[in-house]
Amino acid sequence: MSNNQPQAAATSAEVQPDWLAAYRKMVTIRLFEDRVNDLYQRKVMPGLAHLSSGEEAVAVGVCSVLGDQDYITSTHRGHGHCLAKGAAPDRMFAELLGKAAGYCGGKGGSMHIADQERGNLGANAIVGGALGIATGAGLSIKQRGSDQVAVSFIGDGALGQGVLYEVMNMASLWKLPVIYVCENNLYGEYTAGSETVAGSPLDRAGAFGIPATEVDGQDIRAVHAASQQSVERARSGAGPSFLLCSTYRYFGHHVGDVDRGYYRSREEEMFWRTERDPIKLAATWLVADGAADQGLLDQIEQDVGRELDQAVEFAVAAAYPELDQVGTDVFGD
Amino acid sequence: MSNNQPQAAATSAEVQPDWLAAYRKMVTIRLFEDRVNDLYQRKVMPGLAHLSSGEEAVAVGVCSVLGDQDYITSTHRGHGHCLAKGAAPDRMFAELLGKAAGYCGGKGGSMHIADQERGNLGANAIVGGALGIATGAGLSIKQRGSDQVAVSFIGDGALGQGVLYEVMNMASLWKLPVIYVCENNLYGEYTAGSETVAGSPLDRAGAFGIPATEVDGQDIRAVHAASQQSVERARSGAGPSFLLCSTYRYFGHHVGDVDRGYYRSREEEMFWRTERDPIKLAATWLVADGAADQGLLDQIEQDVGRELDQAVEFAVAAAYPELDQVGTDVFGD
Amino acid sequence: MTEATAETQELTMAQAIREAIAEEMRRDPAVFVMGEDVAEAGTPFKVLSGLVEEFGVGRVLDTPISEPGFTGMGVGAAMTGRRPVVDIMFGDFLGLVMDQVANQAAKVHYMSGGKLSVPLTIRTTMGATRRSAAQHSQSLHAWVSHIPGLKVALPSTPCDAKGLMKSAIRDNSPVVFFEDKMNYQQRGPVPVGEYTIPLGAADIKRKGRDVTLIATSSMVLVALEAAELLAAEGIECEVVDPRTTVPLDRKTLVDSVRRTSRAVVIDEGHRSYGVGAELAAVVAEEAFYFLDAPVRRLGALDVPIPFSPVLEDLTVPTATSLAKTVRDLCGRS
Amino acid sequence: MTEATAETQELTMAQAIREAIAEEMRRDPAVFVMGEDVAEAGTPFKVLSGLVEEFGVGRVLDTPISEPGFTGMGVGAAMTGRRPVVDIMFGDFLGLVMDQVANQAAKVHYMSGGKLSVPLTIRTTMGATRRSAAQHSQSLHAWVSHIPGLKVALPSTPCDAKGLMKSAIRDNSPVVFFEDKMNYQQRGPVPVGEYTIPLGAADIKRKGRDVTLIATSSMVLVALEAAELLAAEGIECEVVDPRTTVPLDRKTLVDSVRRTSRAVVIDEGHRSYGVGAELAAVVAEEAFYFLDAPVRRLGALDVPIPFSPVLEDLTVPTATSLAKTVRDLCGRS
Ligand SMILES: Cc1ncc(C[n+]2csc(CCOP(=O)(O)OP(=O)(O)O)c2C)c(N)n1
Ligand SMILES: Cc1ncc(C[n+]2csc(CCOP(=O)(O)OP(=O)(O)O)c2C)c(N)n1
Ligand SMILES: [Mg+2]
Ligand SMILES: [Mg+2]
Repeated sequence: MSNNQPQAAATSAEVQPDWLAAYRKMVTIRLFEDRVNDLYQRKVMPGLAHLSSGEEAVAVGVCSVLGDQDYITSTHRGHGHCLAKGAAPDRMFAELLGKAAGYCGGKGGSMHIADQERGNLGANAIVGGALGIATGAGLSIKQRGSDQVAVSFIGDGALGQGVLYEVMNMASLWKLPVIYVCENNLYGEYTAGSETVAGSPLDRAGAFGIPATEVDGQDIRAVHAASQQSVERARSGAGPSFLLCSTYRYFGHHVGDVDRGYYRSREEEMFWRTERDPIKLAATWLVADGAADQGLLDQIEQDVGRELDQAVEFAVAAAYPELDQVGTDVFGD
Repeated sequence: MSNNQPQAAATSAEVQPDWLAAYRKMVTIRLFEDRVNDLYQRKVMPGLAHLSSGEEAVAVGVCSVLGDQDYITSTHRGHGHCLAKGAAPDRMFAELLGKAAGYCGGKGGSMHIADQERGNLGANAIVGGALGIATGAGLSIKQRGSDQVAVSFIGDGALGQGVLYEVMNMASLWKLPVIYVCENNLYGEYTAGSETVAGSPLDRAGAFGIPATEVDGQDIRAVHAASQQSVERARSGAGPSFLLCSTYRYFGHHVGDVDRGYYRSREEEMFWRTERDPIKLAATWLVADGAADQGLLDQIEQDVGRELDQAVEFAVAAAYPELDQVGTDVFGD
Repeated sequence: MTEATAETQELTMAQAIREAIAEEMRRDPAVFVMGEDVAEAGTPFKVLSGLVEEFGVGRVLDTPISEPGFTGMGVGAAMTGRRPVVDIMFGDFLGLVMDQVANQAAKVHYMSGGKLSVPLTIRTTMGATRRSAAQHSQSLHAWVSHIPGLKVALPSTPCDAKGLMKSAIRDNSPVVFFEDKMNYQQRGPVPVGEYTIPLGAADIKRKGRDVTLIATSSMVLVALEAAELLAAEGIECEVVDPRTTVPLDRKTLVDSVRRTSRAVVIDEGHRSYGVGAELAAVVAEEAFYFLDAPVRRLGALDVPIPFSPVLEDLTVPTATSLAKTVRDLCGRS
Repeated sequence: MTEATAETQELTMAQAIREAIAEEMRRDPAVFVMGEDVAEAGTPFKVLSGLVEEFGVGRVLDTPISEPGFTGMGVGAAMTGRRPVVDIMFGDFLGLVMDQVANQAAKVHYMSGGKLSVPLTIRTTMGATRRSAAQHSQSLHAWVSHIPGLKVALPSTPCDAKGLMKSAIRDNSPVVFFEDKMNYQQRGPVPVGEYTIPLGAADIKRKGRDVTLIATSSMVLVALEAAELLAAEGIECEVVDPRTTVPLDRKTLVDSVRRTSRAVVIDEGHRSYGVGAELAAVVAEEAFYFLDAPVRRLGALDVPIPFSPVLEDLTVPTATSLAKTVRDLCGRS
């Protein structure tokens, strides 16, 4: 188990997570993404990246009930999942800059970070592309008789991919310990989900015999509670579940998507940022519950910011891979 | 409109189909498939074929509300659909024997018969392979503003193919005039549907906002009534629907599947043949209703048998394609 | 080229493609566009900007992220009177639609004995060095070039792109049209007014007597750049662009090599089992008795495209690497 | 070949493959089989008969008809400690799984910088002349051979099939294993006891000095038959079987052609842009200065495979057509 997890092992439903650690993790994701955006704008980062700012509570809430031994699969918008599962920011930044010290030696980049030691089977640049992988990990768990679980993070856009229904069917038939976590941020690229999703996503999962729950993805407590239930169900051998988490991405589809008025309004963006921000919401009840005061929260933000600046420095200074690396790792050893 | 259709045009919901014509069509399918089996056993037919005996009421019931202008797509088990849509047995047999006089000049064979003049866009040897085609035909109809409909026949096995859910989603979003007719004959090849289908197929369609109905596929009146409703819905612009027709195939998965005790029992086969036979059931109420007497029904069977024997003779005597045909029709003209 | 005019305008490749599609949509009401983010967004590369404003959402359809589904629908719409232009955002996603493309689109005409046709255009992209990593950088034109029944275009200039796109849309076969992402902003002269370029006509982009460079898509630019370098050293390269891999204008390729006696093939697909292998095999066989040296091939390295810029840049042929190959071939190194 | 024994038994190709899988399942509990109708039915070709009886349904899994889904699950299971053997019933269905195969399985190891591995074997079929028409007769090994990260085996004899299958299952890369349907009942000597054949070692099936026939899969039998015919005429053919297209044993191929000075490549994929193009290009380039004549290629005609026997038989190379090509090449016609 990793110390980076808000809760080391979710063996008992009674254990309350370390909410301050969870808060810190959300802040880490937020400030991490700010730095990615900055690296892009300063043309230090090659290519593009899809920021998860605004969606922190889903990643952290779900991973708060997972241990290092549990698997996740992630998406093109995967930095949050990766951090929530316990990855180190310095090696992540290094990967984003294509450096040898990155998690994949610079070969994967933002859309393919994997962190095998913490069960992150990888971000994926194919929408829905990791659904088979996560479900297959579930099958592997069941065959091995272990009590791990596999979580597949997907966007609402992946509701369009037929493979989702294929693997949900098999996960349900074979009672695999898989949790499908759909981050419904209302858009797939530049098109609203209302134009691309007929019927009801919850009913879709239900029609395959999979319990499906709508979750307020901006409330880490709600995400935590729903994930807890799903994980217990999975570990008990009862099978898969589906969580539809409503959330919002603050930035554009990717860092270059700046003029986005044609598909969503400033007002809508402002509403989510001001009224539905997962970090602000958490801060409010942490303070109200007496778990923290504003000073402590500010301190966390400062500490995290400093750590991340160091991580960026590390990555910027890090070496590129040796050129002969282009030809290695093509085939398994 | 073709005279082969029990009902020429389904413009009014009030028009009752010509049940005797429908009966005759079912008998035609039954006796057609018997002859296919015979051609296989006598090694006259190259390759294999998937017989639809036992499933006649679905094909004929659905097509009884369609006109020549309406589209269907069919499956590997497609002879019944093709005949029900009005194709001529002689040219079908010719196709099955790989002769030039066949519907596809012998290039398609059993699994690819298409009959463009009667809107049959083709059988398909990929399970679920024609779902996109039928749904695209629906899109074409809508774009052209015509009042055609497109019917996609699929087997229960196609419930496993993700593309079904992709196209149902789009058909629902765009209110396309498409009817998905699932022939649930309890098996996909040698595996029971109960082992491969989680949850509820009806709910699956419903979750995409598509009205779904379970239909007794052995009762042609039930199939007719449900199809009538779906076609009206489609023609009125209200969108797609889904019919789950319970039925049974009497023969093996294909003509060579003779020893099938390991996946289904003789008793089960006998039950369907004796208690649930669509032709016997229709005969019973046709006689009871006074629409026919047994003598007339026997006469129909004899007439059809004679016609089909002539059709077989035609096909057996027909010429193979000229060898240069191997290189034609690769590209559109 | 038909109806070419002497007058030209400078357009980018993206503009030229948009013009071609817009002109064909004006000319033929059966032409429509469908794909992800093609309407208001005008695709992520903005190639289709403005089309939805002119033609409306009825002819520029934003789809869910359902490549197999909407490609299949393109096939069905094409079979029933429409001329769809289906957009597969990244060529890498061809993996999702190869069944629809290779088993359905490519074969319908042949299997139906020429009765049904599929006048479908599939636009997609190719090309690396955009720091997009392994799942967004592939050039997979070899897959479709291998399947009889498909035509395959790979324009290298704005002029060719426009003329070939118009021919593709008018063609009664399915055409897969590959656009190199790195070329979208490249400018070039485009004839004013109506013209088309036939599929299956290679173009000699530069005359030369010492060596033939057979280059596809963006590699034509690499070849022209190398030819410039080499001309300074007294080596005169002839640059031949097949423009379509299917149909392949073998004669123009072979005639050139017979004149020059030396050939290098440059293509951005992976080197092994790629399009370059066919082109090399054709000229090696048909110009055998004229060759002074073995036919050389340059292609992408046989590795997944790495993210790290220092590695990615090693994977794709460049003018420098090509010039070196040519010098070796001409005994000038 | 490792640990070969002198003693042999006569087995069919199907039996040899079954033995290989059964032995590996006994040897390593991580090996399991999944696919359609693989359990009680033992596949339509009965290749896997008996496995479920020995290993149980936990290790021989009948799946729904969900190729993309269960192939993806194979990838995920392989990444998490299992060694799945995934069954794709007909090679034609590869079109459904190319995303899982090419974008996921092939790239995971590289994209993760070597951290994750995919020890997955995909069994599938190839080969025409079974009167199965265009969607059940393709030989699509060119598609996967083109994708870096995949290994590709095409055994021609029962002995090779067993040894290569065992190596494939033990390999830590994804291996696509093509079985020619026409070869399943072909018998041949298979060593008694444990042995493997390495992936990447060509085999000289017959020695000869006049011309090299480079043949794959069932075309090896065609080549041997042609060699027999030609020997009677005094032309001594060397028949070289690459056995795997990736890795490709270029040296054995090229050395043979350097000795004989003439080469014909015979492969059952479509001729254009097929595996034969690569093999021909390799020897034409690397044996250039030894060649007395152009390298010839035989492959399937560039047409969808027609159903009609008289047409289908024209599409595939035969001993007669090959012998004629060889005679031409040797100036003996
Ligand atoms: C199969 C496939 N189709 C299209 C794309 C291009 N694409 C990348 S992200 C994206 C939108 C995904 O939307 P969603 O799943 O909601 O995730 P979000 O970006 O909103 O987090 C699209 C269409 C892709 N990567 N893969
Ligand atoms: C994509 C695909 N996978 C597998 C097959 C092999 N196959 C042919 S028919 C069949 C079973 C189909 O079952 P169902 O859809 O229920 O139709 P039925 O045969 O029962 O009429 C299978 C698996 C195929 N043709 N296509
Ligand atoms: Mg989204
Ligand atoms: Mg069935």
